[in-house]
Amino acid sequence: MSTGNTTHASHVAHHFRDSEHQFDSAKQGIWLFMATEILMFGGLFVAYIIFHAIYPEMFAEGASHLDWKMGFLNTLVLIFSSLTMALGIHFIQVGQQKKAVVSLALTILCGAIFMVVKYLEYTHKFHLGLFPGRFLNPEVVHATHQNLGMYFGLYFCMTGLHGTHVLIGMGLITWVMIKTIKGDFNPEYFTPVEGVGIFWHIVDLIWIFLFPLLYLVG
Amino acid sequence: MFWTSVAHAGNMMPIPATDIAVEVDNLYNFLLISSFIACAILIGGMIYFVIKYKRKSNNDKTAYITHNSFLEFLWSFIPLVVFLGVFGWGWHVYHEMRKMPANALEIHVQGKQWAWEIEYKSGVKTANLIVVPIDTDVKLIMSSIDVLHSFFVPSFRIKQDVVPGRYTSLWFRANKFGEFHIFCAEFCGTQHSGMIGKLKVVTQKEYEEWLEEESKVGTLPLAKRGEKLFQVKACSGCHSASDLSVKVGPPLFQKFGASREVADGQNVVIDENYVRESILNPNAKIAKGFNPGIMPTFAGQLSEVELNALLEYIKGLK
Amino acid sequence: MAATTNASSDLNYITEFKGIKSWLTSLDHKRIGLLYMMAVLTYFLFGGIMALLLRLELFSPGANFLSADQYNQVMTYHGAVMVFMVIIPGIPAILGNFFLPIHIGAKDVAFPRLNLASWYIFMIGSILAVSTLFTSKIDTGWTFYTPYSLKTSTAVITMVFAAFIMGMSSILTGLNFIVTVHKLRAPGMTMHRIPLFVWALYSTAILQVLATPVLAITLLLLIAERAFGVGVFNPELGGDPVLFQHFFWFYSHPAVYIMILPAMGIVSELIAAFSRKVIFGYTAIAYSSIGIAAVSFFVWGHHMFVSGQSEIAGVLFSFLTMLVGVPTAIKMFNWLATLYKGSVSFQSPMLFALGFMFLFAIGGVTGIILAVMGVDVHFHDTYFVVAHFHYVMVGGTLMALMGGFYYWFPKMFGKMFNESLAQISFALIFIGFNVTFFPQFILGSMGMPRRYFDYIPAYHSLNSISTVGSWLIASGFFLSVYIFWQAFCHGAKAPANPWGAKTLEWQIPSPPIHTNFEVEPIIKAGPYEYR
Amino acid sequence: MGNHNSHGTTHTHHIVPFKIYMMTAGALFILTFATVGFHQMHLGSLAAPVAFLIASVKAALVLLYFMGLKYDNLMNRVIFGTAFFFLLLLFAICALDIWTRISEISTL
Repeated sequence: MSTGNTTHASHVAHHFRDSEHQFDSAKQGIWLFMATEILMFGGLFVAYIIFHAIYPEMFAEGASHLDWKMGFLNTLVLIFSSLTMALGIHFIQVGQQKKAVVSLALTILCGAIFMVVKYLEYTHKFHLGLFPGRFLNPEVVHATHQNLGMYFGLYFCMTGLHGTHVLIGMGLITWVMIKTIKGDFNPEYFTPVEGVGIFWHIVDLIWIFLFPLLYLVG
Repeated sequence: MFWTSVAHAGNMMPIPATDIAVEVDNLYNFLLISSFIACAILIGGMIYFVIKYKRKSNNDKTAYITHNSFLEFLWSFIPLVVFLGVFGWGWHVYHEMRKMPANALEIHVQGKQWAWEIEYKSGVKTANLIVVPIDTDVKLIMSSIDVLHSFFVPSFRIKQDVVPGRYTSLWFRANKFGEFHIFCAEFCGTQHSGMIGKLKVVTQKEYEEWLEEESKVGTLPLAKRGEKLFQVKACSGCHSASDLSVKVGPPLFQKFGASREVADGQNVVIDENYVRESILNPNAKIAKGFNPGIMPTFAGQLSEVELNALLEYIKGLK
Repeated sequence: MAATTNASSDLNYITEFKGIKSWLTSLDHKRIGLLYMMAVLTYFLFGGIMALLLRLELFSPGANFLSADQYNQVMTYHGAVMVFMVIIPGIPAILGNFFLPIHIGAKDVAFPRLNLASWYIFMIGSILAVSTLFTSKIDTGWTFYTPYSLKTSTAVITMVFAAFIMGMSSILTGLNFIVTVHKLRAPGMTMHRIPLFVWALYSTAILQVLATPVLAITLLLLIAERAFGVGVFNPELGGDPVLFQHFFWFYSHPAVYIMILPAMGIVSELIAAFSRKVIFGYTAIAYSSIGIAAVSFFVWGHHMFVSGQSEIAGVLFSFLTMLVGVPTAIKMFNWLATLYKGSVSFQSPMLFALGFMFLFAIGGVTGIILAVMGVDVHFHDTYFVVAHFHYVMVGGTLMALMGGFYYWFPKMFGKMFNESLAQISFALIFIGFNVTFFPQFILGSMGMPRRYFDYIPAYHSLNSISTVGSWLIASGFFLSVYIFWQAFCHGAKAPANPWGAKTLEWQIPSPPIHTNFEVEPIIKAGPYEYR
Repeated sequence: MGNHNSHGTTHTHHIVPFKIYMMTAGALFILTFATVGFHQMHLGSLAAPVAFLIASVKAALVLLYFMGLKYDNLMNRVIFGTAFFFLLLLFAICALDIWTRISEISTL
């Protein structure tokens, strides 16, 4: 069909004028999607802040059960992964495919490290009996506040949803990495990498706020 | 005024029984008349135009009018003024409803699935029945033990959600004698539509006599007290005591001493201990054909004496 | 371009590819629109049957043929199916998908694959929702208010998750439309030359993208609440059920405009086309769509005047609600002014548009009545509210959807339908609608609360009238189904422009070719240049 | 066509220099350490504002450089800004209700 058109490169769909037009459109779509991500996570932040204001002592008790060192380590890991992600796009843009693949692989590795740390944190919490909501027995954990389960409910919701995004992000990066290895991208066409990159950065961005909110401000 | 009397006849609201209800009606009548005028302009104008400018032939020439700033300003500005006017008026009425009077007669109302439990300061308890003296400020302090309910008295034009975990309140000053409906207006489950109560407005003297009468419950024979409790705790909402009809739960009429099949297929005799268990731990042995989890537990809500009274009452259902 | 190879043949988007697979994997926005149509019409039938059952049960007081629990389930399915599976996807996903790209002179939406994915996501969500019928059903009402939704033993988690999935589909459709409108307009198609239907869909899309994520997180929190008892919405752990209502209505009020804005867009098209007259106040109508969309985010608390929210919050919401009334009034007056000195034809699509104006006028003024705080206290959660939103959602959205179907049927399928039967169908729906829902205003005034399985004898006669009306509506819709079916099978071939309308879709053959336009159109004037 | 003029088709992809990425990352690392440093100082009531101020600066860096919003077109910036605006709206009105509700209830 549209492949007959000489001005259309193979990656440009028939309803776009040219590569640039398609790239701009895709990018706008990605930004719109990011807006929905912000609003979705935002709902959790709103709930957290409101209940933090209502039960400050209970939240302080909850935060004291968290180990900020773990959160700190994960923050560093995610920031580093954001850098490698950005570099991955950069290297594709300048046509250095091998370096791009290495960067993307490093990004996935960082995501994995993040998830391992998260796993250790979660299992430790479970071990101590710090379950979400009604599964947290205040007597077992010697809680001063009977509704401590709410703090951990929010904690697991927020980090859980974030962790899900990290996993999805890792999957997407794996996909673009494979495509990069196959040589599907070039300085003219790298829209999927750009999109996945923006998604990965938003995951980082949300963690940047989650870290002080959950671990530090008690 | 002619128009307001027409509107009064046409507003279809129950006869107002408080001063605030009259205020609400006045505002609503104004809204009805202005709505009628607005609809007359919009719908009437539409009908007039479509008839007048009906297509005569396929080659009709139509006017080329793209806009008219003055008209557009008018039909934005005039509605805005009207809207803001009724907003202010509505706020005023709402504020009157929310402004709690000092020194009111306070009555506690507790919503539960599916009855209103009422408790007076003197300790008198009723279910689905509020008796108040006329021309007296009454304040209801309301809470819920399970889900959201909404306390609604159409004749008073008042409504307030009853929210578990906190108190909400409502006040009124009835100026007409009579019995008025109390509805639950927030969906609360199976018997939502059966959560209907009565609000009786009586003279101060009748009110005092009624309170006196009700406070004598403690000296009644056990079975009589049980009957009263059966109403107050709203058991009667789900269990029939006068015949074998099935409501939400199984009937209790003529059941004492009989045997019954329970959910796991076993047969149990309905004796004193089964009745007691079914009140305090209702999910232990559910009668066959009924769902678990519907009946709330009454553990902690009934004293031993009250349990005895209920038991005596159920024993005597013949 | 591909189009040139088709120029001589009579291939169109229906005939160009064959077989079920070519439909299920099609990236063509027109075909995806039809896929949505199949699904939505099925769910409409389902929701409609639920409505008939409800009305039948309410014919007289007491239990007639449903138990109280069954009634609550039927009521919930009617609401949830009609809202999430019929009215929200209805106009944007069917007619929007089909005509938005054509209206702006594009070959497709910006992201065709995403468009198809949206349909699949919608199907997964909606089938999951219907599947609860075969498990423990659901009885919370479509609003899922806590704490009832936490206590009931029905399949809340499945249903809520299904709504979450459908929300995702809605977001993706909205996102697609926004980018399409921004980026794919044909040369010369400035934002002030796009048809008003596109403006309406564009405003709707903004709402879908910005409001739905908050619903998503609300539903996820509700799931977590039920599964783990997080406590945010559960008073037993110190949570706040009223906060759930805030979160819920932050989406669900804009969602009301997701439902009605596209309908207003269709009506703008129909009024202009059947008056053969330039629309009065194009800019006012266009920007009032955006205005409604923006202000609609600020008014959600008018659903909560008696919920226990603070008086200050209530006052703020009531005030802002009044502001949203103004752009709505502007639209009504502009349509009226468009009729003035026009050449009005009474063909069936126009009848539906006029029916819309009639019913929406009543729905609109009763909306203002409900926004007045002191009066709303009495009307809140009574049948007055039920009547009001049916006047807006059915009298508004469904009337416009039917009008749109009749208007565009010749374009979509290339066949003409039986005009006189269509007019009878309109009459049945219109009259039946008023017979059904007008008595409900009176019932509400008398104080009958909504979601009531049983009622006091005083409400009997009006309820019976209402039930009879529901049969009239149903017969009108069934007649329409017959008309479409008959037209589809035996209809006469439709010309390219049977109504003499000016927008782009009528300048191409019926049905359109796969790529919509043989050569990219170049736009030199507005969409309603009837001179 | 509107598109031609507003979002010109002439620009090519802006390539952010390698150095800028490294500097951004460096700044982010330093700010993360700063967050923890301030946390150790136990600033009391100032702790939260300081932590969130730093977090906002970090978020801004990620947005502007990593996500390239600094080099992007106006529309994409508006889209992203809108999300924050409506989030603020949700928060502001919910908080307003709960806060004023408490003060109204105390008069109950």
